Amino acid sequence: MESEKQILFAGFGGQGVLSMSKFLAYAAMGAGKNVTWVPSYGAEMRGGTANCLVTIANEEISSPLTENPLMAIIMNKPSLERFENKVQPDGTLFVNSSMVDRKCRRDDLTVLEVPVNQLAEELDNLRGANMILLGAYLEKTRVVEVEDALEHFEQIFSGKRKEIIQKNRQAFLAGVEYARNNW
Amino acid sequence: MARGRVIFLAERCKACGLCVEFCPKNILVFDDHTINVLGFHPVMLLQPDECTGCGICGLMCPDLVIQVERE
Amino acid sequence: MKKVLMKGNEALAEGALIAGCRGFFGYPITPSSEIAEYMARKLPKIGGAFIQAESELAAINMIYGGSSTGTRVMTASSGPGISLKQEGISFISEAELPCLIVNVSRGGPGLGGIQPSQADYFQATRGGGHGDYRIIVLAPSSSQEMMDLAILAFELADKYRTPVMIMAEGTLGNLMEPVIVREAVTEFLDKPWATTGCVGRKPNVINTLHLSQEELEGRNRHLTEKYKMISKNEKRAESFLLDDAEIVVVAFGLLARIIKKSVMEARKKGVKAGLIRPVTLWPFPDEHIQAVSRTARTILSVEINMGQMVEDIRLAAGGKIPVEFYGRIGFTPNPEEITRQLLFIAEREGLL
Amino acid sequence: MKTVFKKPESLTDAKFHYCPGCSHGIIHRLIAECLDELKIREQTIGICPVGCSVLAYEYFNCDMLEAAHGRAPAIATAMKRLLPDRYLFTYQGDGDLASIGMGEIVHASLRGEKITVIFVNNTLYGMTGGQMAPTTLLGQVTTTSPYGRSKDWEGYPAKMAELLAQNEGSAYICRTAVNDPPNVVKTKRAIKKALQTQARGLGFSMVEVLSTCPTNWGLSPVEAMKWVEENMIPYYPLGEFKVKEE
Repeated sequence: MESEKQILFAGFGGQGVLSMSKFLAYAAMGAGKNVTWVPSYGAEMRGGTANCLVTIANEEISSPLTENPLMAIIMNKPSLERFENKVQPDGTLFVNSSMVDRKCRRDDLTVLEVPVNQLAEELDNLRGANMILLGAYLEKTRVVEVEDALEHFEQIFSGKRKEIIQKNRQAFLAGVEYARNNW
Repeated sequence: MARGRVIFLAERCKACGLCVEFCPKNILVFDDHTINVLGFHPVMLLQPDECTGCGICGLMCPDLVIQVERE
Repeated sequence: MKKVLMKGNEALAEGALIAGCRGFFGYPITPSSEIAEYMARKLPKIGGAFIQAESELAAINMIYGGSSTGTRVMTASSGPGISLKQEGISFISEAELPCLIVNVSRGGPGLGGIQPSQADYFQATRGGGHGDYRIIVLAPSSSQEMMDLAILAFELADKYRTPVMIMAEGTLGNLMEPVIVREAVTEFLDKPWATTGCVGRKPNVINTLHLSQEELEGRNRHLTEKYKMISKNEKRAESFLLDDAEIVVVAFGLLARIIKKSVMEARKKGVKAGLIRPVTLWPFPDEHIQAVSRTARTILSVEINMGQMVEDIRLAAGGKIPVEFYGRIGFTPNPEEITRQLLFIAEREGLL
Repeated sequence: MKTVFKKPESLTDAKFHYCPGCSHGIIHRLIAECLDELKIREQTIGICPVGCSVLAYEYFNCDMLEAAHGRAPAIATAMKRLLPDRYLFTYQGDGDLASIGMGEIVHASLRGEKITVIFVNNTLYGMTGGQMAPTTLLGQVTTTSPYGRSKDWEGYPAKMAELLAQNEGSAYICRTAVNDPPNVVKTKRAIKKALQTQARGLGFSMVEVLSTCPTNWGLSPVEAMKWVEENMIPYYPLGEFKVKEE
């Protein structure tokens, strides 16, 4: 089994797609893995959805791009429309069910849903929605160990206010807990 | 007696005539008997005794032809 | 060994600083502006000069001036901006002033788009401006190489007294990955030709005007000798799985790295594919092409343009082997797309 | 006898290539005299333009560069920023500075670059054979304004000293002429003041010098000097337009 994993992050601007995917890239590097992070660029830049592709591997990464990522983290409905057919057969979708009001149309994918916005509201931290989904994702996939990610939290958010780091940490852990309890 | 002395680097002179025009004593002329390497009749001092060494000829010369000395 | 997660553009800028670059003069243009932004933050803190010039023309002439002081200087731009800089690059080449010019390329002609591109290959490898000259052109394929080739670029620039260009697709500028940050360069060549004020020596003149035919021809012969020397010494390319390769892909930049995966995938399906990745676009690594011309069945040039490097490959192959072309515009092909192309060729050639 | 007038040390022995009576030679000499008197020859780097004075690097006995057309201020900018204790001067004609190099000169002034610009205005492109320049006077006939420059077609001549004096970054802006001995003396004084402005780090300095082009004007050198007085000075008034004291 190859270790290389390619994960697509998609949502609309402002949902923190770039920052959650960057977090994963930092965490992966912190855990000693090879990683590439490519933001959507060019034609895909205009049109409301932001997306980003992270590749994580133990070996040297040849291609940081792919047509068919193994996993997709879907933050809103237009992203589902656009990317559900791109994910590899037997791949996994992580869906923010608060923002997507329909089910995935493919039956060969594992679909894991998190009502991210509701959870974020419960935490009174709407901006932390991205970290909730990321926490759930990492707990489920262990692409990077949750403990490793937590260990690099301060470093990844270095320069940010203490309070902000704390809120992100709380959101991340809420996602981890959701995955433990529901998946 | 002259109070000034003018030395010409005649091979640099292009006979533009600005020194001739602005000399307050009107004592500079073109040397019709000489043709320099540039093909011009270079300037010369007609009445050396009259030169006051005011330096105006050097000031107006665009080609550094003239060196002026004064007592 | 310190690894830092860096965007390609940042890695390049940091590499330039590591190489001792102390002057950046540029004009904003997508997708290169991050390099200027990085330098604007860093240079003032280490006693360097950053100026956002009023135009690309001013920027390249600031490079002319900056380099004349003996300082390592650079600029960065993209397609339309690089076109505007060409007059200056011609002057800088003739004045033999070392500098780094970065083209984070976008698609043209005209304003084109801001998508990744390799369509400035001709412009870069043929000199770009007026007169007989060449510039060294380096094509990185990772954030690490963005840094390492920036350091190399300054070294080659000083060694040969020539502008060096780094050409990278916009995607590479934005791609983020861990980079091993190199040690600061501490050894530099003397530059007795620099115009720094003639204290205790005869005045230096930096000039590109040669009105006498003999002098002009002499200058051109001198430059040509220098270009021959560079061609002899500085060709660089990466070879990947060439030993038994029947189909050899030639590609540069980030695209080449993506195609490595295509080559591996094609091999899994029984196609003996290989890859040549020119690292120097000028001088072009023609010996690499010549070597596979004797052993392979066909060469495929893949480029993000409508077919430019393919001409250099054909020149190098000298008709000994078919050279075909596959190109896209405004888009970096995914590995799967090139794998399909390799399978298509293999099937057509009966290599499966 | 003491020498009251001779070639300054800051000029080489090379003979000027200029036409007879062309005032570039006078202006070169004035700059060189200032460098001598301020004792800054070895600290000075000059940048010459494209135009008749393209070969000026052969005449100044200091480090010199030859610039692309119009770009001398950009080159000087970078050099001064990297060598802040050196003196940078550019020597530019009117086509170079006020036409193709309009962007560079305006922005060097806006940034308050601590450089000195010697701007030689002779109302036309001399080297290329007398074409219209941004400084060509209304009614003036050139090879590309054969019916005389018209305000309705070619528009108005550029008053660069006035234009640049408006910029906050400009510290010393002056217009002089070299059409007679008193004006030559004033020009030298202005150039020296401009270099001193640079020494004091006050900002951008420029001396616009009204100059002659006897060849392309079709006048004798002496007539050309009179033409400056009668035609140029009325449109391009002499004097200091900006003097920043700190």
